[in-house]
Amino acid sequence: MPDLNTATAIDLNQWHLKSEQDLIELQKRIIESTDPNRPEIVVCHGTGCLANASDKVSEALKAGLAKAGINAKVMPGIKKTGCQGFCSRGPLVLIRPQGLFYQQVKARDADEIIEKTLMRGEIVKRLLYKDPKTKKAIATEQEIPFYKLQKRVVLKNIGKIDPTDILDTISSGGYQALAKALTSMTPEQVVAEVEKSGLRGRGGAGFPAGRKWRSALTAIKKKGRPVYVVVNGDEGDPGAFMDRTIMEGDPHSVLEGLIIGAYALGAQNGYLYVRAEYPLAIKHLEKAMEQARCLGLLGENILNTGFSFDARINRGAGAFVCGESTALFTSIEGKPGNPRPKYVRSVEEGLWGRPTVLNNVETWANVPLIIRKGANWYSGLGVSNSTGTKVFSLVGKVNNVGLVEVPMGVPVSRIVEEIGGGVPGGAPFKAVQTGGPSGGCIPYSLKETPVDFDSLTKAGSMMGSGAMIVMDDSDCVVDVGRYFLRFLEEESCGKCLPCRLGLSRMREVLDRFSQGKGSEKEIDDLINLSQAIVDGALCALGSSAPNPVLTTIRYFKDEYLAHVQDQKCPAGVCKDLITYRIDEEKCTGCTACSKQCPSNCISGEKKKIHVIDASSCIKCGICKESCKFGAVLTV
Amino acid sequence: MKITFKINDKTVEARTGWTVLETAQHYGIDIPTLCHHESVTPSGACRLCMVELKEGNWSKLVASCIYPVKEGITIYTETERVSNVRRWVFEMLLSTCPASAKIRQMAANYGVASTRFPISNPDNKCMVCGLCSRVCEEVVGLSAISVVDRGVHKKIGAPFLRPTDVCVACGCCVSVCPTGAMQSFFDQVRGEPSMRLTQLTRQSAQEVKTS
Amino acid sequence: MHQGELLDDILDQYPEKPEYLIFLLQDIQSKYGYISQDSMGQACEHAGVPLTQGYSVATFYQSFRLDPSGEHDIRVCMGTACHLKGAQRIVDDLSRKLNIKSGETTQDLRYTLSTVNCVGACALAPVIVVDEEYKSGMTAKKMDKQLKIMENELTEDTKEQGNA
Amino acid sequence: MNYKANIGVFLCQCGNKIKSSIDLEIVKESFEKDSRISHCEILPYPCQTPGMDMITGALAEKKLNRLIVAGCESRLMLKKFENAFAALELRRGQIDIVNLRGHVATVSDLTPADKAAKSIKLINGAIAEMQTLVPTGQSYAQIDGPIAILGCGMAGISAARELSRKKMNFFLVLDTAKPDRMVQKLHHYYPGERSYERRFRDMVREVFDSEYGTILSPFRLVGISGVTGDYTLTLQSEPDETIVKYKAGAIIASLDAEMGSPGPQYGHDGLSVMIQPEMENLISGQGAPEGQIVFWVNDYETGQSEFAQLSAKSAWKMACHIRECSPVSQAIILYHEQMQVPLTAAERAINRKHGILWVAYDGNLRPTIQDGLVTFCNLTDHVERDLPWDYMVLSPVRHLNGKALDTAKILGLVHQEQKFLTGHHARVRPEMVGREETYLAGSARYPCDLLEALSQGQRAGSKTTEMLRKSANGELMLPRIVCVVDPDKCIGCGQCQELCDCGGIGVEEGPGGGLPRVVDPMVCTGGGTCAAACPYHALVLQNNSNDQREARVAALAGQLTPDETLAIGCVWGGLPAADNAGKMGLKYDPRVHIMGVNCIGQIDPCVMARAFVEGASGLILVGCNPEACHHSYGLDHAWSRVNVVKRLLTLCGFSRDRIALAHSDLNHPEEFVRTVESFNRSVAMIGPIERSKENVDKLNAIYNVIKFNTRIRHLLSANLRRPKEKDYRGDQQHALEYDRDFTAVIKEEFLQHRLLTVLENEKRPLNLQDLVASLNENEIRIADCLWSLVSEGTISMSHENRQAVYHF
Repeated sequence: MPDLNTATAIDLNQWHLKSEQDLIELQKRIIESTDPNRPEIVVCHGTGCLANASDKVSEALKAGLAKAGINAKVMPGIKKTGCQGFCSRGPLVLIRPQGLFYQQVKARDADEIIEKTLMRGEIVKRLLYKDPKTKKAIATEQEIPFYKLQKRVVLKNIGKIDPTDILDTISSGGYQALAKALTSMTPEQVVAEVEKSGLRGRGGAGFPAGRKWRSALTAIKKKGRPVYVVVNGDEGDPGAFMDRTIMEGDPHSVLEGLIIGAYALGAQNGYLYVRAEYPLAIKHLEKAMEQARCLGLLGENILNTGFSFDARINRGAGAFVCGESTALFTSIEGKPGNPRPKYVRSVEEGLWGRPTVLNNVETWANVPLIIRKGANWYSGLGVSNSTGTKVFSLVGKVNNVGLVEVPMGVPVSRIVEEIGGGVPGGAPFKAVQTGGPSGGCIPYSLKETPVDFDSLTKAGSMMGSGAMIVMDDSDCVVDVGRYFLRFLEEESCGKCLPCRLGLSRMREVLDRFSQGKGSEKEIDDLINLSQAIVDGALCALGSSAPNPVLTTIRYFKDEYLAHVQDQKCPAGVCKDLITYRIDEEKCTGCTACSKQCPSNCISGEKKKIHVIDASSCIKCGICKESCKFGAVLTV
Repeated sequence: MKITFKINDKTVEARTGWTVLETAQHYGIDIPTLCHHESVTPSGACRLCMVELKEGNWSKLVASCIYPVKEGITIYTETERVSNVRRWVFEMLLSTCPASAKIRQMAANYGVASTRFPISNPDNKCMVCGLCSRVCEEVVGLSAISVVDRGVHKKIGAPFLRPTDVCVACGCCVSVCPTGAMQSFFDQVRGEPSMRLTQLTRQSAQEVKTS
Repeated sequence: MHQGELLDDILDQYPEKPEYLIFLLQDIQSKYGYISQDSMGQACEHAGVPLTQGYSVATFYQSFRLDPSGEHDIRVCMGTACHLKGAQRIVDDLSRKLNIKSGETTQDLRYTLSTVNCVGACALAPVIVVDEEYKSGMTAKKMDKQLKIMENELTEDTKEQGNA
Repeated sequence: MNYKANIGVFLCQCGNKIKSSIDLEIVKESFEKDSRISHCEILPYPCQTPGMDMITGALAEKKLNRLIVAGCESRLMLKKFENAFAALELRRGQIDIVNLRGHVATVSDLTPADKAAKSIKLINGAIAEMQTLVPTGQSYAQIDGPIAILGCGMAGISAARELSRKKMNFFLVLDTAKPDRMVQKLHHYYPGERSYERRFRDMVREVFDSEYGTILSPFRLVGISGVTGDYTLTLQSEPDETIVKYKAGAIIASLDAEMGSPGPQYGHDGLSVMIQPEMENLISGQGAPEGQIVFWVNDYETGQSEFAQLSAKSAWKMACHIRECSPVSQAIILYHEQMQVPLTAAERAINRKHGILWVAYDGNLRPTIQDGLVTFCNLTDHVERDLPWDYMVLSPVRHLNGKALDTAKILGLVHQEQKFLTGHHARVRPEMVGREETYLAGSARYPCDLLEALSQGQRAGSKTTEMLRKSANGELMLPRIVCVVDPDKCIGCGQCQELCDCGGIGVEEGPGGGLPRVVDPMVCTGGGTCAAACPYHALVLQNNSNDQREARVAALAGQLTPDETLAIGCVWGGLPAADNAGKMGLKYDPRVHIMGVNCIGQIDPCVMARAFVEGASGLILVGCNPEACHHSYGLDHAWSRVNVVKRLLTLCGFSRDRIALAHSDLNHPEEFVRTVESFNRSVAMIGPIERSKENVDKLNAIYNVIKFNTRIRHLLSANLRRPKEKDYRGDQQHALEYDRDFTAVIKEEFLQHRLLTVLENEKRPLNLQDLVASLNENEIRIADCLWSLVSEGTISMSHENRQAVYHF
């Protein structure tokens, strides 16, 4: 075996693993070869941080290190990881071994970090995270409430490892579950273990993964092989990005899960269907597969056990409906992603009419954990009917935007208020939208609802893929309903009438509500129509589409009535029911608003109070956005 | 293989491979359909043929044109839930395809005479059920037209929405169209008869001009 | 007419099977920015499917374009988080400034404006993607700056006269 | 496979649609008693799985080999039945669908019993046709031998490479065997494609080195014979003119259009004012020129505006190359205001980088070339400007001539001289593929750029490979409805070959007439006008023969009451129009009885005559729109045939209006309704034909003469419109003269025929007076006719009682 101590770049081809022992040996060598005390700068290269120029930060750090002339032996390594989760604070930089957590780092801070922290061991105080409530600076990641209150299992490696380097994954125990399954478990035992763990699909409906695999086995007995395993990485729910993060930050976990699944079902071919909007995820997965092939973890005769399996990446082409299983299959087959009009389960007749097991990214990523640590450990997490942890993307009007992993069953308030730090400004949240366009709203009054599959469904919402969008008083439920309906009418495949026409009609009704037209009776009609769509639609997209509207009517009927009866939008969002006005007390006459106004309806000289001419105002809202003093009001 | 089950409390006997709709029609039970035609595989698009499937206290709606018969199931074709879907679908159709006499007549038969929804295009007849494209593909074997675009913008069209030389003007699409929409659209697919032979010349010339 | 270069490089990568149609179209799209009628014909031919299927696929999926796209591609994220933070305002503002609707390309083929359903960068809301680069926290003012940068880039090396 | 018909009839209730309107029980009762029918059953929906299951049961139980379903549109449903029962050996032709719903149920207000009676008539027609059917087995095409690539242009090389990669044997017929010459051709035919040279060189090398290919050079094509899968090419060696023959399984024609100069009026001298290929040559020889180079895209001026963008793109590519190699040079492209600049966004950026100027001029004024200057009218201010040049590059004039044209002619591809080869092709029609470039590639088809030509070639290669693979696997089914020639009857007159629009008829071997014809089943489209035109009935459309049609017409006409009429519609026009009329519930005269044929041109005139013999008092043929005929000129041919029947009817004293030709668009069923209503009215005004013995004899005579008189049949066929005749002037140049001549011939032949019939029937010698009496004809004409028959030796004359008597 090659000497790892001298080889910085390891030629993977020399490491074709032939047994479980080889894998453990490799892991041991990697760990041995790294000095635990050697400093390391971990720069988050998740999409959020990248958009805030974290790539420039790492470049600056690299250049700075070269300039500083640090001794090669203690020369800190720079590691580019996937998303560390705390996106609203990006770009994030972690300094090891101290575990210092710097946030909102700019490229120009690089020299200071090198000089103070790395050379002198000091802390750059201004880059630390400050608790918004206590105003105290917190130095390390573990102490920050956002991280402290989470239970990171699936996300454990993300933000710690370099996703483009398989050795990093292996050093943290990657592929050991696969080795275990292949060498010491029968396919039957693997399925039984997944069944026992109680793992439910993380994609939306929460169908127990073990039961799905079991029925696939039954179907295979009847129909024979080939059988396919498919990763659903078409994460279409707006506001959800946990699958993206997993694929970008720890692609091997998905791949490992998929190979284990393939082994359990005897599949030789797998597909990873990834959204086209996620180019980085595709890149990392491709690289991961290539490296796994080199190491003999994918392809012919995996780990010399005689089991062969290979997978292919299918890029999505921009269609939300392809997250629906049968639509995804038609898409892989090269056709428009129309769901199939068949009352046959995909485990019996899926891709190319063959038995197929489709799970989403997060579900597959859970599989290696279950195999490695055992079903009992896994079912110990979470609550009885919903085991394990779930990753949520916490976005919207909340202080700490980012990815959050918690055990199933924790209450909504814990996630939003404690981990998320509540709504900016400190007011209580108005509602939390979960489950994306297929889910619903959880109002503040139900904030103690435990987050698990069944409780959310009972509250009229659903788990969905795990997007949690926090809304505050400035968000209008009618507008949110319209937003989701507009989204779905564009994204509906348009095949069945209730979905194609019904959703447009529903949206038209809401449009009228937002203009102050309509009546209470129409709200009842809307509920009726929703029921018809739920009953009549061809696929899950249509039959869950009315959920956002139904739950908002359920919990916020007052607000609907305010629109149709009083012609008022309490949140100040619906254009037709509001006017823009400048608060004379707050206006400083900075002219920022009048410069930007596209219809030139704001008059006022410098340093004098400005006035909006309501007759020519087009209500674009740019004035409100550009005012730094909050002087533009909506009435 | 024989399969026995119930439709509207009447026991019927079917065989493997039959659908609920076919069985019902075989026994003279009427279920409304628009997108169903015997010559092509069913697509379950119009959702008018929804029936209620009951099992104990639990029930769900299924599209009868694609639901395979199963031993011992209980089907009801006229329940409140079924007619709620039907009524709304008819109302949607009346607002989308106001010009189609066939739809007006069918809706009236099921007690829907008017729609609560606004009418956007009073001349429209097409409900985009895709029968025409399925016939073109499955019966004629040509695929001159297909369903293009998606969601609310879904429509029937030949590639690039202009007359296509693949079309042989057999008119099968016109014959199956349940709403009569294809009659007016047909000329946009087959193009001018005098131009048909030289379609390719035209096409190449047009491409040279437009690219 | 053809899209400038031979499609061989793309076609040769994939076996002649219908399942590769979307791959082919994606590659053509990413190479040329759009799918011309002719290359669509070739892709369909290669995959062994009727032209109608290619056209249906290209119109069904949002990422395909059938008209030449502009030199700069501006995509506005319409995810829920962005919506709550005013994404619609950004779209309206841009279409006013560029004088095109979403999904269109300016006449001089310089800008293409489109919307996209959530790019998964919700923490940066409202976010736009300009030529694959994410721009966070967009406002009308920031947009002005961005447009100015692109405008300068374009005029810098322009020496052409006439009516091209 | 000539097995006896065992017919099953299934009556469709179509839910309630037919059941409520037609009394199907009456229909069923009638057929249950019928000995020709083995099984008759009423089903709610024969076309759905339950119905299909029932039919399958009956088919197996009663061993039925013909199936008639009385339901709805055959066009829509036939395929489903064929697919469902293919395993039971029921093939095309053995299943017939009668449209009761569209032709009976919905179109009139008759009582259910009356509608049942009409249904019975229509179904009886179908039964008669089924009984006459002689079904054939399924045969498969055999294609083997190498693929010939002719007239090798760029596309040919591309096709050859594709074939080589797919391991198919091929041979290239080239005028040069030197790879370098091929590369020169590239620059000549596709100027501006310099960047492709290296790849093209590789491509040529790959083809020339291929173990699957043979290069035949220098050779040219002089003749071709045989049918698909078995062609024989006659090639002539260029230097010594020796003739060689090669066998080929398939042919790919790859031809390029010629690039010519627009002439000295554009200042063309080939030195400083040149066309694009010449500039390309110059660059090859001396490198990129220095100075100001103006590309004038003058295609609008030379009348080829459709290629302006093509030329502009070539010019732009050359300009880019020049700017790259010689930065001191300036490149300007001068173009007509109406042309759009063919650059994409990315290319515009490149254009900016190279600083190539695009100048549009006002198209109302033609730019003038002077020495070192070109003067044009500026578009924006309409001021005249001068543009100096060191080199002036013009667009080439593209046209087809030389070897490409010769090859195309031999292959039968040329439609119009001086034009490109787009359009409809005969011999090169591939297997069920509508796009002819599958076989014909290159810019001769239609001027295109290099990449298009190469991809056409590649497609041709892969399609051909596909076809050969299918053939090798025995999957290449021959169509069941195609013409076959009976060599015993064929005298080799060649009428059919001239009339055939699909190019499926050839001669057995060698050139010249007088040899038996042979049909290429891969090419035959089953139109059948050739069969109807054969004077000797030597051509038979198998599984859809003239006998079948005649039997159906006879059966239908035989059941008609005197006031009822018969309509025959083609499946592209009349029949679907009737179907759609039924679907829309349009009401029309219920006395019309409709049957369908594949093309109105396949109706032999004897079939028309037979209708009157059997009892019809009116017959209308409804075809499709003349421009829309799927078999070229089916309607024109029917027109000529109907005219002959009209002449004969007049001759016998019947009204010409009893037979009529009409056309109908399937999308306008209301027009179809008007057509049949108006025809029925005019027939009603004439009244029924009195079925006296004399009239019946006359009608029989019409039938016999049109069926068996080869002189009339020859004359008729000779005057049918030929597939390539674009400007058809009705019949002949001198219409009246022609009509008089033709009528005279008909009169003469008709009289002869009647004379012979009388003589034959009487079986005794007759004198002139007897004949005049029995024929009711002019004495002198009869005498003339007798004289010529006697001198021919057909009859003999003797004397009885000093009177001349005539007998066989």
